[in-house]
Amino acid sequence: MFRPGTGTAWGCVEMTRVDVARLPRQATRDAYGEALVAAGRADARVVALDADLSGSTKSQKFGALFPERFFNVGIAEQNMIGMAAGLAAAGKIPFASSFAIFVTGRAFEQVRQSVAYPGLPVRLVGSHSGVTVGQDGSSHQAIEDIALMRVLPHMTVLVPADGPSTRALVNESLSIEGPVYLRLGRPAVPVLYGEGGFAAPPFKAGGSVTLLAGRDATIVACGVMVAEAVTAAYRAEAIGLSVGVIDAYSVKPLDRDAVLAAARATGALVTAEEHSVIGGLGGAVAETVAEEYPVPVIRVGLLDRFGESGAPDELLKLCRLMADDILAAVRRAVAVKR
Amino acid sequence: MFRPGTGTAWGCVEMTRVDVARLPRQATRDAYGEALVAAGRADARVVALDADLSGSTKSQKFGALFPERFFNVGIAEQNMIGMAAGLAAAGKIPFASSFAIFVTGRAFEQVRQSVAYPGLPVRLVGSHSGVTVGQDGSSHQAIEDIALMRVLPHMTVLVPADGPSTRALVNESLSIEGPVYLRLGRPAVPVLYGEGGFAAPPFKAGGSVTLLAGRDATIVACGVMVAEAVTAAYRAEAIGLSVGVIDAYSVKPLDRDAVLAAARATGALVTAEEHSVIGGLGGAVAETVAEEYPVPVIRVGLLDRFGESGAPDELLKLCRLMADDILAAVRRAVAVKR
Amino acid sequence: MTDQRTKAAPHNQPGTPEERHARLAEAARQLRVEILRMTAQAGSGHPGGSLSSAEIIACLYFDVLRLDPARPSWPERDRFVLSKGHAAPVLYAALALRGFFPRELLATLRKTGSCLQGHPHMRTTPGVEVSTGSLGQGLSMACGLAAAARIDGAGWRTWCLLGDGETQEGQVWEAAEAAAHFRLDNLVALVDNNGLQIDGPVSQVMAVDQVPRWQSFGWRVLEADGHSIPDLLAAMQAALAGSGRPAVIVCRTTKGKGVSFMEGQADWHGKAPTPEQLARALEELGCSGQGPALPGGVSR
Amino acid sequence: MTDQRTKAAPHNQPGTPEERHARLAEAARQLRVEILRMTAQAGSGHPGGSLSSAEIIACLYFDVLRLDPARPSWPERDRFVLSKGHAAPVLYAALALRGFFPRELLATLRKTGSCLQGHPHMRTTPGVEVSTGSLGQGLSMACGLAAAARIDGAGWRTWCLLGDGETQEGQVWEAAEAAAHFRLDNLVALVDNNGLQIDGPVSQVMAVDQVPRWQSFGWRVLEADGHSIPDLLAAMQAALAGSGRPAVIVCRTTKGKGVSFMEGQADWHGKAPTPEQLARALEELGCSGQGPALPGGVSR
Ligand SMILES: Cc1ncc(C[n+]2csc(CCOP(=O)(O)OP(=O)(O)O)c2C)c(N)n1
Ligand SMILES: Cc1ncc(C[n+]2csc(CCOP(=O)(O)OP(=O)(O)O)c2C)c(N)n1
Ligand SMILES: [Mg+2]
Ligand SMILES: [Mg+2]
Repeated sequence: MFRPGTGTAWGCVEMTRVDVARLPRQATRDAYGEALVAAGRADARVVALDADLSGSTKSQKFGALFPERFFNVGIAEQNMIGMAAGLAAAGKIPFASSFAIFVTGRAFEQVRQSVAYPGLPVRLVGSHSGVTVGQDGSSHQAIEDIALMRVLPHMTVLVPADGPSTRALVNESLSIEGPVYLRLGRPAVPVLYGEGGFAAPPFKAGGSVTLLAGRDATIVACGVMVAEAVTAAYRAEAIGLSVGVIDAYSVKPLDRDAVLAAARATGALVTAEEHSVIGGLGGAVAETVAEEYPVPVIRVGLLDRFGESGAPDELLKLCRLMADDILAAVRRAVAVKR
Repeated sequence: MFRPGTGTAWGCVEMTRVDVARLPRQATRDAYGEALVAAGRADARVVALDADLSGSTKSQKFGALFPERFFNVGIAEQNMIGMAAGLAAAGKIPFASSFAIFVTGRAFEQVRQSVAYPGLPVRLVGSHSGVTVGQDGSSHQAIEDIALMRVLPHMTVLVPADGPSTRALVNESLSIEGPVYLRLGRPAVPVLYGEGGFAAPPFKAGGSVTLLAGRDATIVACGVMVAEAVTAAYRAEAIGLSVGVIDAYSVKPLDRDAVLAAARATGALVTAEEHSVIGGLGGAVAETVAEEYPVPVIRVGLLDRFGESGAPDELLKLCRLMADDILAAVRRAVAVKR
Repeated sequence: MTDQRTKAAPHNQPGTPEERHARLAEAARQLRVEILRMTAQAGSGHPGGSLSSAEIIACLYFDVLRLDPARPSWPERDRFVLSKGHAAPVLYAALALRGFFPRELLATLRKTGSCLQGHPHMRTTPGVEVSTGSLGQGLSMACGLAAAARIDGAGWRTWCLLGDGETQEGQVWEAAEAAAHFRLDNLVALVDNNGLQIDGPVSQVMAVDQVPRWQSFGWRVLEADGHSIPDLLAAMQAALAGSGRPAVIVCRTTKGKGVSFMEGQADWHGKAPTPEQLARALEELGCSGQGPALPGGVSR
Repeated sequence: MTDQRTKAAPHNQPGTPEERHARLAEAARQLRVEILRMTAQAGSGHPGGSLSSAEIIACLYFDVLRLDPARPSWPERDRFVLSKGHAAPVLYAALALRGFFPRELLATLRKTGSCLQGHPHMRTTPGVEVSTGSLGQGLSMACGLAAAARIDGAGWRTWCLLGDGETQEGQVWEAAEAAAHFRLDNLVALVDNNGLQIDGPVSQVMAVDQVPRWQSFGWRVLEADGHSIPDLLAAMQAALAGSGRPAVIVCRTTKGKGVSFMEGQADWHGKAPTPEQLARALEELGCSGQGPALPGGVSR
């Protein structure tokens, strides 16, 4: 069943619930691998680079199909970004992938100086973001990549929640002029958009999707946390709270209008991201509303701590990134509002 | 004349104005050079590292006095941070200095993995922060270093406004357990604390100094912007606004109590930093108040743009980082409040 | 090692060279057994590059390094940095068998709340000197450790094990340059030159010719068969000669060494054996799948 | 360069080898004059490393590179990357004298709002191919450019000038490794081996032995006297031979070359001459302090 995806029909009652737990699952990195191949087919300017993780980031298939347009630079992320900048300066559209912490962190200053400053159309692709990386532990779990990329001028930061939106955003990125950071995850996550889920709107830089409308509070989420946010909103009904959900897949530019409209309509916001509560989506939302329409913003995310080893599900629990944690934040936001 | 430095005597009338323009001037990097030598004398565990910029960061004098405890690693910032981590793991207290963009950006992931994750007592010293670097232009002007360091767990972020507070914080840093980022500037700036200025309180991680009390709004500033904030507050009187000023030299941990008290007392905040408006001090303040006591927060800083070449003063004007820009933000904050 | 040094080593055992070699070969075998059990139990992890390092780690932890498991932070201890942090299983096995922590803890590898993180972390695991896992950072930390010993006039040494793929990271060469420039001859690097990285053979992904490379950075380069105990011990002894230059031992190894179906397979870089595969592997290593290999291991 | 290539170069002039050399020596002299005027006028900047590159840049911009100042983004142009971005003055001087922008603009160097930023920026300055200033990043971008030409089967070449101190950055060696691995023989690196960095002699701060270093990374290494036009031209021609390997020209140079009181002085890395110093320097360079050196320069 398809449902209305976007809209600001505040207070409207949902017809049928999306049963998140029963949706099919796909990892955003897998969707990326498919979309990259499609982009490579559609546009000869598309080239791809990887740093010895092409099997994990799923750029491998592109490499197999277009070997002359694929560069595996080995374990050398800084050079990967520099080469991507050079390729872009010569008219190519490079997708440079690695684990999120390495593409944004190990090569931060290369991204800044060689890519963001001149505004070159490099697409930085960070797979394995957040604690759902799991057993590898802290060194491989990016919890600060959104903050790192968001502070760079000219940068677009996209954090898709599922496969279909990942595919749409890869495609959309082809027409974005400057650099783009695309944040992906390791585990299979619910396919939120499409059959049985929400209707997929056009995904674009600066956009967002209002999945559920609410009266008492709105959850602004991105990535894997969107599904948790939907679950939290449904659970909120049981305690008499009407809670909206926005999929803020475009963390930068943030959909200011949607966020401010939610602040005005519900008076309380909760943000949810698989990222530090510092400087990421939560920071973006707090900064935005503080400027125009101050309302409580309770940030759900890693509470200024590193991740650790463990099963992804257990880590989400341990780090308080579950639907119930979001729900607790909603209650707190509503309490601060009063 | 010495003046009361700390205190929350909201609404009290100041006796005598501090004439910021007439204060003696000293660059915070110069004060750092002195303090580093003093620390080296006081504690044999202190070692220093630099990456071919020891003349500019002022670690050179330490190197001349304690050659066996000084390592100039050449133009290799990543290795500098790794070596500092190793030295710290062996019980030393390393001060690793370079320009702010290189120490926090070029070596971001080294800081993250080798220093912040294990919480080693490395002192990262970034001179040449912000646009007052001047003529060298964007590639040498860190406008995102606060955001980068703030998002890291275990990290203390200190941004002194003048020489005396720099010296005090270097000394204080010797007793901080984990890693510390100390942000310094290139140009000579007013000596705010001491003779003719404000009374110097003890400076410590998590602290702040309430320089002026106000009724209508409070400016929370750090670094070179503290002096501008004081000037703005004085100018505000002329248009009938009573504006407080907090020197938030400890950006992380932020002095939550002071910020929330100011939010409660004045209902409107302005932040001022020589840094992007994204993710830095402004982000920290917006995140903090949104959680407990939402009030308007107008952020003065670089408006999501890179710096450029020019005279430091002209760049401060161009980038809207002057007292009058802060004053405009105060008016806006007060307007949003109403 | 000079006599004095080896005498001070709490683990050192009297005996003929042959006995010494046999003892270390047995230690390597036990490390392999633990690596396989541990990763199978965890359901993930990196057996390939752990297995290729087994003899190197056995020689270091059961002979060369001066350590006292009862005092993990004994100031005079030698320092070891596992720069190729994904090989944590071999390090954890060595630390457990040497008695730094109970062997049973190995079963908690990579589990939520375990002191045995997926990559080595100095704050959770006794005997782990620095935190690694992001490749290319360990040699810099080793330089810092060696520099600290130099400042203090201390006699302890720093050892650092790198992967061959890892040496593609520029930071490794920043560190190599610095170690030579600062004449850190109390530092020894070892390269587990197993010829494979994640995406395939190093020669195909991004070739690195180790020997001339390190030479051009001013290091003293030694070579060894990384699975030959006598070869490794000789190289380690030679590396400590102290000539004003840091030394590197380029160890020819086989990724997945000791388990026929893992040897030379890039695929076994980062996945755990199934219970059946574990049983086959343990059989090849001369022990049944059940129970501890040898009660208490070779720990003394 | 083959005949065909040089013929296509819009700036190429007929004449004997001697005339060609004299023309380029004069161009280098004029670049020096502009570097000094520009930095003196700006009151800051980097004369030392700009002066040491004058002959290298003269040979490239006035002979070797295929460029068309009227069409700065002509797709078939050769690409030049100034990895040692602080030497922007010598690049800006060459671009101005070649007619990419009016020579008068040089007086705006480093001023607020100028198209001539303190370090090269591709978005503000016609003829600047990529943005540099943070050391160690240019060779990677040059690799990317060369890879793009390879994909397109295009004949243009990529040149990249590095500082010797700059080669301490690990990223340089990541790029060097990649260029050799990908067999980018349409790429030529040049090292301005002037022996000085900011904090002193490279040999003292952090020694780098250029020739064996590049050799160990699989590059074809050529050497040249970086102030001898014939030497440089011969090396540049040899570098383009195209053997399946990238080539590097290690250029022996003197920092501050051409101005007696600046030569070999680390101190002149990053400060501008005073008006008096400018006058002395210009006199040494055979021109008075007033007015343009030669109306219109050598630009054709
Ligand atoms: C900076 C960084 N980039 C990428 C990775 C992901 N990674 C883990 S192991 C590995 C391959 C290592 O190959 P090698 O160094 O040869 O190790 P070995 O063969 O000994 O296992 C990679 C790319 C990482 N851990 N760190
Ligand atoms: C990554 C980085 N670190 C530090 C600097 C500051 N810096 C500018 S020039 C320079 C010295 C360069 O020496 P070298 O490469 O030998 O240049 P040359 O002698 O040719 O001027 C340094 C350290 C920088 N620009 N980039
Ligand atoms: Mg290997
Ligand atoms: Mg030089």
